[in-house]
Parts: sequence; C-alpha cells; structure tokens
Amino acid sequence: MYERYSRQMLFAPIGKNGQEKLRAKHVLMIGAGALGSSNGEILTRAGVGKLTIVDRDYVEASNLQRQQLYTEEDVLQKLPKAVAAERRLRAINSDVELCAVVGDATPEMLDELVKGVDLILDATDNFETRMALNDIAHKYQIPWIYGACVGSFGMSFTIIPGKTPCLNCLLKSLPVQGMTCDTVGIIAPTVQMVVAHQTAEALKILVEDWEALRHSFVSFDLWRNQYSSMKMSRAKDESCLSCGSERTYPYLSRENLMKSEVLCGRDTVQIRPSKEGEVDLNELAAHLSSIHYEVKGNPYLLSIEMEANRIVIFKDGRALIHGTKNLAQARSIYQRLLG
Amino acid sequence: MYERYSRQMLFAPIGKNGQEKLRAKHVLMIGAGALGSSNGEILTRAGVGKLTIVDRDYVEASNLQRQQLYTEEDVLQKLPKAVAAERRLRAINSDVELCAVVGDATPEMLDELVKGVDLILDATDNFETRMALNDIAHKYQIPWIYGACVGSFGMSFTIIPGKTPCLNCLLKSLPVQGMTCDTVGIIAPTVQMVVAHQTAEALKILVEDWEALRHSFVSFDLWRNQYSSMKMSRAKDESCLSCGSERTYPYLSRENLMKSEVLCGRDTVQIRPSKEGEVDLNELAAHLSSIHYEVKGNPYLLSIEMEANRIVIFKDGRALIHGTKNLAQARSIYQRLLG
Amino acid sequence: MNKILFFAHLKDEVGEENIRIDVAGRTVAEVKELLAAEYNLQKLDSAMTAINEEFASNEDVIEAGDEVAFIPPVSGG
Amino acid sequence: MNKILFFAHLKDEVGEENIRIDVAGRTVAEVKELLAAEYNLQKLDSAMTAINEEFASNEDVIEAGDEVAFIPPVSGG
Repeated sequence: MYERYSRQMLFAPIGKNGQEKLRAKHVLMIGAGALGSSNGEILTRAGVGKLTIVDRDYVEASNLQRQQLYTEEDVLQKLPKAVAAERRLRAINSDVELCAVVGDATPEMLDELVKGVDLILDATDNFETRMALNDIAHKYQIPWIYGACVGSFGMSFTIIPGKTPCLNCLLKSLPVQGMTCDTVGIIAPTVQMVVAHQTAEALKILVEDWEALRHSFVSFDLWRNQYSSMKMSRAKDESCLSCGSERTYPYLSRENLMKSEVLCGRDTVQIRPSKEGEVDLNELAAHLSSIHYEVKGNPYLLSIEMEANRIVIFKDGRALIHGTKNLAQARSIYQRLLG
Repeated sequence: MYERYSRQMLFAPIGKNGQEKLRAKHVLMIGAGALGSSNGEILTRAGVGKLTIVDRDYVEASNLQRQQLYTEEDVLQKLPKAVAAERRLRAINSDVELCAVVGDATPEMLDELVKGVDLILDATDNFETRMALNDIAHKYQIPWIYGACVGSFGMSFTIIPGKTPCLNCLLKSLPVQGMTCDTVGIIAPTVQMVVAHQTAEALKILVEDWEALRHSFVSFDLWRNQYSSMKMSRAKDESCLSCGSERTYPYLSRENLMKSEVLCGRDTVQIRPSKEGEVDLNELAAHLSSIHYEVKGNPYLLSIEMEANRIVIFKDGRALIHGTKNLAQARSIYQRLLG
Repeated sequence: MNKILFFAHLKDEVGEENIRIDVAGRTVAEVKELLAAEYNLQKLDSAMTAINEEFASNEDVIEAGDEVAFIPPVSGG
Repeated sequence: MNKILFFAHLKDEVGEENIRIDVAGRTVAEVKELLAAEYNLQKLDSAMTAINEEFASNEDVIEAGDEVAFIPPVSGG
C-alpha cells in the first residue's frame, strides 16, 4: 500500500513515520491557478490526508501555459478551476480526500474552512486575500506559507504564528501594486520555483520537522539570475495588529474589505478598493497601453476593453466592470489589472 | 490563436517575437521520469514547436509521488513512460508536435535523434548517458542543460558548446556514485526546483536571449536550506576529450557501453541485446503462455512473473529483470527466456 | 561606501544589478527617496529592504560598508 | 583561517554546515584528503570544489581567507 510512497519514505527526514504523519494532515489551499495547480499536485502525489481547494475562477485558454492541472478540454468545458483540479488530482491519487470549493475566499469563508486544518497554502493572486488569510492563520494559530510570482520573479516565506514575523509585519499595509501576471506576464519556471520552496516547507511542517524550517525570506529572478535569502528575525513587530500583543485582525473586518456591488439594473459591478488613495491614471494608462490594451479616458477616468468586459477605472481607485453581474468575476478582473 | 500564450508574450524578454521563435524550435528530451515529466510539460505548455521524448522505462506505482505526467491508470496499464507522457501532453497542447521514442538513449540512437534539434534537455538518471549526451552535443554543437537531483539536493548547469565548460571538464571521469533516488529517496519539490532552472534556461536558449543565460553552476538543498551559485569560467579544460582542441568523444565509443546494468540503485537489471532487431511480442507471448507463464502486456511490452523476479520485455529486445541486482543472474534469466 | 542591489524590475529600471554610493548615516526611507528621484524608480517606497541580508525597516540607519538590497513584494499566483 | 562549507549529505556527515580551519598553502586535493580522514567523509574526492564561489580544480592552492565549498555531483532524475 505504501509502495507508491517508497521514494519519499527512503528520504530520511520523512521516513515511514513522516509518511504516516502526512496521511493524518489536512491542508487548506487558497487558489487553484498556477501556484495552486502545482502545490496541489505535489501534496496530492505526496499523500497528504486531506486537501481542500478554494477557487473562484474557471479555466481559460490563457491559463494553460502555466497551470499544470488543466487541459484543452477543461477550457472547452469552462470548468471551475476547483472542479477541474479535483478531477485531475483524483486520477493521480485516489487515496487523498479532496474537497473542492468554488467560491471567493472571503474572511467569512476562511473562518469556516479553517477548522481542523494543519496548514494553509497561499496560492492566491492578490494581497487583500493574503492579508485576510494571514489574520485567520494568527487567529487560529495555523502555519501558512506565502508564495507569489510575476514575470521571472518570485518569492516565498514561511509564517508560523507565535514564532515568525507575519505578512503584516513585513508589508505594514497593502502595497500599491503595479505588476501582475495580467500586466507584465509570467513564465512557468517561476511558478515551479516558488512552489518548490512552498512545498518543501509544507512537507517539513506536515511531518513536523520543525528544526528544518527555512527562517529566511527567499526571493529570486530566474531570467536575471538573482537569488536572495533575507534573514527575518528583526522583522517581527510587537505592535503588529495581526500578530502583535494587541491584535485586532484588521483584514477580517468589513471596513478593510474591497467592496463590490452589482449596480441596480445594469450589467455592471462596481468595485471600491479597501484602502483610500489615488491612482496615478497617467502611469496606469501608459502601462496598459504598453501591453496592448486600447486605453481611452479623460483626466478623471480610464476605460479599456477586455474580452467581453469594459472596465472603467476612476482616480479614487473605484472601477466599474461592465458586462457582468458576477461579483467574484468582477473582483477577479479588478485584481488582475490593479493587483 | 496565440491567446493561450498571452501571459508568456506579455513577459517582455519573450514577447510575440520570442513566441514565434519558440514555435519553430525542436527540443530533444532524454528521460521521462521526474525531471522529464516536468520539463516536458513546461515546454509543451509554453508552445515549443516539436518535442522528442526518449525513455526506456514504463510507469510504476513508485513513480507517482513525483512524476507529474502519470496517473494511477497509467500504472495499471504499465504504459511505457514515453507513450503515457505523449498522451497527457497531447491533451495539454495539441499544437505541439510530439514524438515519443520507447528505447534506450544509446550513442547510436542519440546520433540519429539529434538531427535538426535546437536543444537537448537532460532528464536522465545516470552519468553514463549524460556523458554520451555531452559528447553528442559537442559533436553537433547543440546546447544542452544538465539537471539532476536526489533527496532534497539538486543541481543544474547550462552547457553551450564552444562557449562554456562541458560536463567532462567538470567531472573528469564518471563519478563513483553513492546516492540515488532508490537508495536515499527523493522529494518532489527538489525535482521542481531543478526543472525551474532547466526550463528558464531552455526558454532563454529557444527565444535566443543569449545574454540572459546563467553562467554559474547552481546547486541547492531544500531541506537543509542551502543555495550555491558557482562561477564556471575557470572550469574549461582545453585538453578535455569531449570539448577540447583534440577531441575523441570518448563516451560515444562501443567499449564504453554496458550491455547490462543495474538500474540507478534499484533492484532491477536492464539487459540490452547485443544485436539490433525487433522482437515479435505476439509470438513471444504465445510461446511463453505455452510454457505456462502468465503473460500480461500491451502493444509495447510483455510482463511475466518468474519465481522471485518480474521480467518486462520491450519490442526492441530490451528486458528489465526486477528483483535482482545480480548481472549474471539477470543475463541468465534473459537467456532462458529469449535465447 | 555602500553597495546597493536592485531586484526584479528595479534592476532593469536602474540599468544595473548594483551600484556603489555612499549613504552611510542615512535612513532606509531617505535612501529610497534619493534613489527613486535619481533613477526615476516607481514604487520603490513599497519595496522591502535588506541590510547585509537582514530585513530592515524604513527607520533603520545605514552604516559605512553596509550592503543594501531592495526587493519589491509581488502578489501574482 | 579558512571557512569550509559542506553541501548536501556532506553537511550531515560533518554535523555542521561549515567549519573554520587553516588550510592556506594546501591544494584542494590535500584538503579533501585531510577532511575525508578527519570526518570520515565518503566520496569527498569526487565532490566539486568552489573557492570563493568559483570552480576550482584539485591542483588549485588555497590562500589565507579563502572560502572553500564542497558540492557532490548527483545523477538522479
């Protein structure tokens, strides 16, 4: 029965003991895009006990270049990613209990899904969800592993509540983003290198080899041939509202959430960013033009066409996503453009 | 039509121009195990023009923990890896011309397969084949990318004939091996990290971004949290018999070839027939059945049980004798069955 | 003298992987402002900073000989 | 004084990622022999050697202050 895991059990830090531990663990993975595909496949092949996969999107042709669980057939069927992922993973390892959730990883949903979970794997594509995930992880004392990439550049950091600094210690606030996979592209090797770091750490946590954990923040650029390993002990901030002594878990509260609503009687969703602050429309227009969007606009707003949708972005960061009534789809489009 | 590659074309060093170059290129990949699965999938998703995959093995349960193209069904069917890989890759990207070769990458075979190839990807599991591949690459001036891993430790180096040192410059001779995947195990993250380095370099070569190439020898250990980047300009050896001024390509000569070998620390011996020619599997199956062996198989191979051994015979006359490391015993079994 | 390292798109914007400049006695925030102006760098203020391969905050003061690296956080996945 | 770094299984066999020892004036081959005996290291002779992150041959001589790393080649795939 364990024949399929024989090469993993031969690896001394895992062994038969570690394999049994792995089999008793439950991992929650947020996102089933590029990072999610590969993270999910590695943990499923490794024989984790249970894997819960949350994703709000469906499979599109432009995913196939790097999202390893999906095929051309999934695109034709427009399958939700969580569903397509579950199908493929089941064919790979029928021993693993798989749970696919098609939906948005809101704080409410995270609060529900996190029960009994041993590890949260970050495979999301935006900082808003990651900050909520970071708060949830600290509320329930669950380790999580940050991973992110764009272009040929990627990074990862292992966060153990009560031990390491947290994502909010590092970033202090939601960074103003410029680069996303939808604006500067992404190559598959970058995804795999982030996932290599995430899954190595995941295996250490799941087999409880705490001494082997990586304490540094890794970042690398495969095209520019860069690799950096930054020591993080000084990053812990005692006044941090997510992990410090007086916590409020700010990213779980409604006020910090990106607000989206279907506009009364129109085929349009309005998105309001979670934090205040102006968008530099000239800079954004120049950037979107450079990646071949036709940008129209005036000093107060920009407008672009994107597949079936028209998107209008205002200086205050608000956007109208025309051509949809689906909140999750609209938020996804917004985050793809504005991070 | 290029929608599926849109995120890769957005990546500035590739662009539409690079995508078209990629589409015109032919990659030869030796091995379809762990490194081959992942390398092959990334290049297929990326939209390379043609991919030739050579592998001598078939899918077994113990492969599933890290060889990402294969499923439980492939194990049940005992499919040759090259065939199972081709099936999965076709479902992923029907634009790519795939050529699967079930067989041993001997110098003769390499000499034939290498024609018109732009890049050779090393996904093999032994130094003998790599040294032959290194000789072939220098004979025909084709770039190749070394990659290898065991446990949590892996390495990669990009070899450009006429520019960089070659594998024979570095190793001087076939290293005495101690560690293989079958003696100290392997974890999937290690595979992915090697592949991340190999495929990033492959993309640079295929889109002809020569300036971006990595000149250093990379090695890392994901469990021990080590990463090293070693400069290699001093490694070039003018007296090297594979790439120096007076070359003999020593690993292409018959004397350096083994007829039977213990496979990479596994309890398995491979026998290669001394003469060329195909085996008629139907006739052999009928014969073996008539002498009361239970024969299983498919159009590519036969499998029988014989006391403590399982024997798998391929169409090209090769056989894998499982359950022994004894060359003489294995040859004896082979001769008893195939004369 | 200090060595300043730029990661990812910052390397391309600066045109070099690293530069040498004397910024001893200045805070990280001051150096970010100075470099952003000099090289027209976008969003350097939200980049993470390492001094001698160790995480540093915007208030940390750089000493002579320190190596400073700027690493922009990303969100893709 | 020299810093010696051990990769992969060599790290485990030595019990530390790095040690400090004075081997200035000796060749790489001599240092391999010395360390193999001291720590009972297997197959150190076939390990690749880097001096100050640059490939070195068995004949190269180590100087004071050099950092030496040993990296065993592997064949798995």
